[in-house]
Amino acid sequence: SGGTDTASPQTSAAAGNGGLEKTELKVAALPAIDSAALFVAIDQKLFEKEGLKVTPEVVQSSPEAIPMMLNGEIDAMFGNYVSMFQAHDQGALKLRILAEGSRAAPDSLSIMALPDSPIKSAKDLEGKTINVNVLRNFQELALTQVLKANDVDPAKIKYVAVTFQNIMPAWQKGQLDAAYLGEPMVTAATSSMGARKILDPASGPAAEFPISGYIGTQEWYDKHPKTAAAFQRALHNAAKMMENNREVVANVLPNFTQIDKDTAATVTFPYFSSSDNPVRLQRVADWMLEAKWLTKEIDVKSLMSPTTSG
Amino acid sequence: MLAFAALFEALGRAGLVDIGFLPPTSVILWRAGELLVDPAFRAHAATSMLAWAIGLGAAALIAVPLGLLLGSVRLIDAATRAIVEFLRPIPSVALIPLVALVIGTGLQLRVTLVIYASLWPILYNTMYGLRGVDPVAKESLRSYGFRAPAVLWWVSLPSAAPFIMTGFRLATGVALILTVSTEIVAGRGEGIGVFIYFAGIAVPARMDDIMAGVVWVGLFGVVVNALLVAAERRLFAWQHARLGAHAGAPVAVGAGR
Amino acid sequence: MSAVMGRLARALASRWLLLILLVAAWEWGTTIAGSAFFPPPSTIVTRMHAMWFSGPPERLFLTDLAVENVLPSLGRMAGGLAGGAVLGVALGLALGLSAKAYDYLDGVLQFLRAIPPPALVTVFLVVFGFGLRMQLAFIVFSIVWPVLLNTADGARSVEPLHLNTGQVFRLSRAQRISLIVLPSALPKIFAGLRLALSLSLIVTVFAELLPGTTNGIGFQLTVAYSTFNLPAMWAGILLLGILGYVLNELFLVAERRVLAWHHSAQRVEV
Amino acid sequence: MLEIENLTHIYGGGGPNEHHAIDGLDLKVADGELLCIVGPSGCGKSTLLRSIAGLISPTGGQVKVDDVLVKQTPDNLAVVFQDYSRSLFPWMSVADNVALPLRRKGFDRRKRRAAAQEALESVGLAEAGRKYPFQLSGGMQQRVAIARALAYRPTLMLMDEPFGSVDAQTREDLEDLVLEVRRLHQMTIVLITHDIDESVYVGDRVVVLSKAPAHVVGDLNVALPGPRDQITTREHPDFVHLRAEVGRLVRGHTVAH
Amino acid sequence: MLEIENLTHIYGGGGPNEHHAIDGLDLKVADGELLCIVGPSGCGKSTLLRSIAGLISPTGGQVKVDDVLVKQTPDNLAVVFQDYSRSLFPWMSVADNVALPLRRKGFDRRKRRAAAQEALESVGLAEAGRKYPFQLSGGMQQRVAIARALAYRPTLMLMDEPFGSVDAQTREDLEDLVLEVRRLHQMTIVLITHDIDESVYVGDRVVVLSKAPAHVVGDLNVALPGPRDQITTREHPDFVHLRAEVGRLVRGHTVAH
Ligand SMILES: Nc1ncnc2c1ncn2[C@@H]1O[C@H](COP(=O)(O)OP(=O)(O)OP(=O)(O)O)[C@@H](O)[C@H]1O
Ligand SMILES: Nc1ncnc2c1ncn2[C@@H]1O[C@H](COP(=O)(O)OP(=O)(O)OP(=O)(O)O)[C@@H](O)[C@H]1O
Ligand SMILES: [Mg+2]
Ligand SMILES: [Mg+2]
Repeated sequence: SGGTDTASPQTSAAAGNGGLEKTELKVAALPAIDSAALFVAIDQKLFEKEGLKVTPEVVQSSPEAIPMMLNGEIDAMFGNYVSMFQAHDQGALKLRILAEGSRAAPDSLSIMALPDSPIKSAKDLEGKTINVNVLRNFQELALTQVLKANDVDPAKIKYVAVTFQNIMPAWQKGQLDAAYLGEPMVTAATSSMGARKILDPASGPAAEFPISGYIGTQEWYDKHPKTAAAFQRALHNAAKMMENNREVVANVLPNFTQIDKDTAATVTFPYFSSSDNPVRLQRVADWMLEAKWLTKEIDVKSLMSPTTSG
Repeated sequence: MLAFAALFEALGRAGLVDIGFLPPTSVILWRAGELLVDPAFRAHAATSMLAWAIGLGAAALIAVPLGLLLGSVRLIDAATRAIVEFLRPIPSVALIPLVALVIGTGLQLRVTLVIYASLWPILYNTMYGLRGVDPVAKESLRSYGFRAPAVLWWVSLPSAAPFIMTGFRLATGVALILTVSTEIVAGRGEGIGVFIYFAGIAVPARMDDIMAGVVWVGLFGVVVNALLVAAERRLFAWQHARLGAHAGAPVAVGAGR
Repeated sequence: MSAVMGRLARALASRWLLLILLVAAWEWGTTIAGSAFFPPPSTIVTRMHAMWFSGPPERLFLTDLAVENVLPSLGRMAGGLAGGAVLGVALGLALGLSAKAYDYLDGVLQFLRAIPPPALVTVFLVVFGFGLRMQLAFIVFSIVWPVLLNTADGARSVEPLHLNTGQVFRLSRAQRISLIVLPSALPKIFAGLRLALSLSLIVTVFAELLPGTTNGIGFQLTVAYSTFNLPAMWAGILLLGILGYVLNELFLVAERRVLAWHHSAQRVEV
Repeated sequence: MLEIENLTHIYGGGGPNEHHAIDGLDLKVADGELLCIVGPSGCGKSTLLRSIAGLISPTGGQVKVDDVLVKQTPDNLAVVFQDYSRSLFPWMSVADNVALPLRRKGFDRRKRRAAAQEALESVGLAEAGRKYPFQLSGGMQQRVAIARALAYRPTLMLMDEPFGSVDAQTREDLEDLVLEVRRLHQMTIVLITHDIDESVYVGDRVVVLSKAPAHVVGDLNVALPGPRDQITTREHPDFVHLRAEVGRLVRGHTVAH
Repeated sequence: MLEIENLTHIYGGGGPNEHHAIDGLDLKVADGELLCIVGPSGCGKSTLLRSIAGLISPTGGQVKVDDVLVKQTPDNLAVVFQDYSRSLFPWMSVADNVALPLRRKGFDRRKRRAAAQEALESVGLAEAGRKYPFQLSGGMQQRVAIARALAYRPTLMLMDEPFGSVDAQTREDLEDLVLEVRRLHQMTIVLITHDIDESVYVGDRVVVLSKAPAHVVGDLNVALPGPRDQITTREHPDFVHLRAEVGRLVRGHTVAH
């Protein structure tokens, strides 16, 4: 991935705003661990080094941020690819992926059963009810691939949408046979309820599958190419910092999630992408097409920018 | 009220419902007390109240004149009924993205949705209130040469006012629900709904926070209602006195409190 | 013949003209704007037809999707509305008539009335569990208020001389309530019911967003929006609007029959 | 036997519009007696009637019917209210209005209907049963109210200016009807009227009240030969004398302007 | 000049309760005349009055006031309704009730108040101004309705049994008041009454209506020497004669039971 602009962050900062079209950005983020890179970049002054001032806007779901982006309230947003590709496919949004965000790490997602549940293996999930946050989203997409790989018929799973705070009560009351959890709930369910892990939806064919990224509109990107590049660099640099340093992540989590320091120390983080890779992202689009969630093919590479960070 | 609280407490303590998911009253009230002195929560509350007040006020300003118009001019009612009845059942959740796109997501989003939802009770009570006006009273004024608008102002409106007020009291609750619900579904920044939302996504969910927030919303509703009932008693003293005039009829009590 | 045509034309003009004009403006505006979020009505109607009304004639043109989603929604709505209406009238009468009931209940009811149902989803879930029971409880809880408050208002403002008359002739309490209080309060109760009617549609949609729902108009609406299928979302909105209109017209027919005495005595033309 | 002892009624006690309506009124009405009450407008006649009917509780003194203190409405009592049009139920047909009180008597539907129709016929409204009250003229409504009371066959009937809105001929017919009904069914009747001739013609006794606060200023026995009839009775010298006497008493106690 | 030509009114035309109230009625009332209308109960007197006031539109024929066809209520007209208690506004004090129509005359607040107080005094209610209608007795309410019409100083006054609920003395006073006001302010008055003596005493002319559907069956000029007074006029032989004449006409046309 060769960059056209190889100037070091210091140089661009030194050159005033380095010819950036826009220096103050508002970015919508989600109150979830996946958004951490944005907050690390702010916390570690990585945006500042690029001459950017980024203000985060914590929203409750990514679809909600799209109208904000379209009417100019925000410049970019953090959102999951499945939603974004659907929006793009339906013409609600001319998508531009500014930077990759998070990928599923082993054990950061988990299909779990309560200790006394008869479900012991992936095969036992057939005919069972499992929750997802939102129907027809990345959770289903990934699990479908993993189930197929485990010789389970994905069509035999019943998905119900259950909002975050209601998963535990619904599960305990027996209205869910197995729970599809993400962090930090995986850790919490294991330690407090003795829940057993049945299957890792981010394994096998879906290992490391990309969940969310930083999204802008094509129009915005066309007007602000240099800003976009600077924004991407800062995020990639943040991801690099986070790779071997849990501490920087744990520090920022309480700022935008409901995860306190103690929990932050124990949860499994997703992978944060320090470079953009069209190949693995294309997989998501292809799976979606396979599931008929898209009406036509999406050439993901054409929506991405070259990685300019070192 | 106390019995209700006690019942709730007992349910929790008796283990009928899981304490983790539904904390007992004492815990909720304690938490509610703590929140009262928490400046962050007070800021949330202030933001919600602002949206509530603006939305409700605007709704009343729109709905009463509109109700008078639709309630008194049959032609306009007939011409607009299809549209009005078409708009009414559209849920505000479905409108959130559309309104957000057109007018943005800040205070204006909440206010718009509050107006949209709390308009109807005032509008309909105004329209139905007008129908209950004694025709002899209207004719009395008409016979002195007063034309329709004057009759509306001097007879229909005062006569329907108590029922319109009931509509307004209904609207205060609707507006409160809409404010907080919108915040829960799509709120950013501040607001009791935002507070409740974030309490909900904590692991494990902070049910005590949620319920304490709910308690404050509910209490706010109780206070507003009480103030309005007091206002009603002053404004419509004539009605209370008249209805209470023959009190002693065992059935006729409960009036005017 | 021409008189009939004339009448028809006038009815059309007074009742539908404005609507037709607005729809035309809507079509024109959305076509010009070309925003995916605001598809033109023609697109929406096409989508509605494809989704729900392109079924076989022997099933009244309803598609499987319609049978699986629209009918359950209507069922929930009807159930919730009936429950809410009965509860609202009963509580409203109690509150409007009895000082004791008022003292005991009013505080709690005013408290509950202000509570946003979405904040209580977990409570509903814990108490009622997934599914129909929770949804019905949710609908009833939301729509009972207009009926309740208006009934209480109506019960409180019964003409004192009517009550006196009932008392003088020593009617039993039940007779006084059913023969005097209820009929006098009926016009106001109807105002509450009319509010509750469209509210019940709205709340049904809300209830279908609740955890564990797998069908319904609201369910389809949410899925449509979360997958950015905007014409489908608009089709849902439009369907709700049309249902609301139709239900309201039916309601008005009923109201006109039940309140015939009121309308003529008040010299109201409806 | 109706006994009123030292009856006092003060409206709005303590308020700015406090009004002393009745002051230490004593009165006894024997069983089967037809007592007429006359008195200046606003003196407290209707108030007295409401006290007897147990619709208001006196602020002083007591009312006894058959030696039982009146707290609630006594059994077998009927009232024709002065404000007759408001005492009819607008949502019921005229026949249903008349039949309603008969539910108390445990009549079945058919019997109620027959009794209502009979009563309506007796007041000259044979054809009006299926109409609604608002479709009747004032005088017809008043007669419906009378028919309702008659159909009920009370033992004590209170009538507050029951013939005020009907024409002279109908009035005489109704007076005779009341006399007839009283004779047939042995009821005690208290009848308020402003028509002095009427009071003497129908009454066994005429009580004249003073201006407010009301107390008894005259109590005349009407010893006219029975059966009475509109022409001969009114020409009877005692009638002329009594009528002049009542007139003097009333005039002596009217507010002067 | 009030001209009624071939007036016909059918209520609920085509419906099951269709009622033919007035049938081809012709009547002329000269300016400054006081016309009394008598007729059996339910014959159509109030209907006639409502037609004159433009409150209902006749199903046939026409009403003209000063050569202008009545479609809306004519200017400078006042009506005292038979259903007086319903024609008062319960949310206004008695004084405000009386003063309200004067807004049409462009009176300022003070002038309205003074005029209202004066009118209340003239009907013997000097003290009642600050009360509310429900705090008054029936007869007092009726006098408030009269005061309201008098204060307005109309050129055409329509009165529907205006003295039905007051005592004999007050009634005479009010009759004289109406005569006095008519003389001072040159108004045309149409007065409906059931009291035959009254119709002859106050009227310049008495029109007798038939039973429904109403038409004119008698039209008598009352040529009694003026100014009239309660004692001498009523003893005048013409009075006695006229009164018998009207009585005969009324009785001849009442429904027989
Ligand atoms: N709204 C109505 N609908 C149908 N019929 C009506 C209506 N109003 C009045 N009537 C009928 O019209 C007739 C005349 O009524 P109106 O009130 O004019 O009588 P009236 O002469 O004033 O009698 P009264 O002396 O008893 O007041 C009555 O028989 C009555 O039943
Ligand atoms: N609810 C009330 N509050 C205050 N004062 C009242 C109330 N009801 C009646 N009064 C007053 O009590 C007095 C007596 O009223 P009541 O109705 O008994 O008179 P009445 O003798 O029936 O007169 P009328 O012949 O005019 O009907 C009146 O002066 C009236 O103003
Ligand atoms: Mg009275
Ligand atoms: Mg009349």
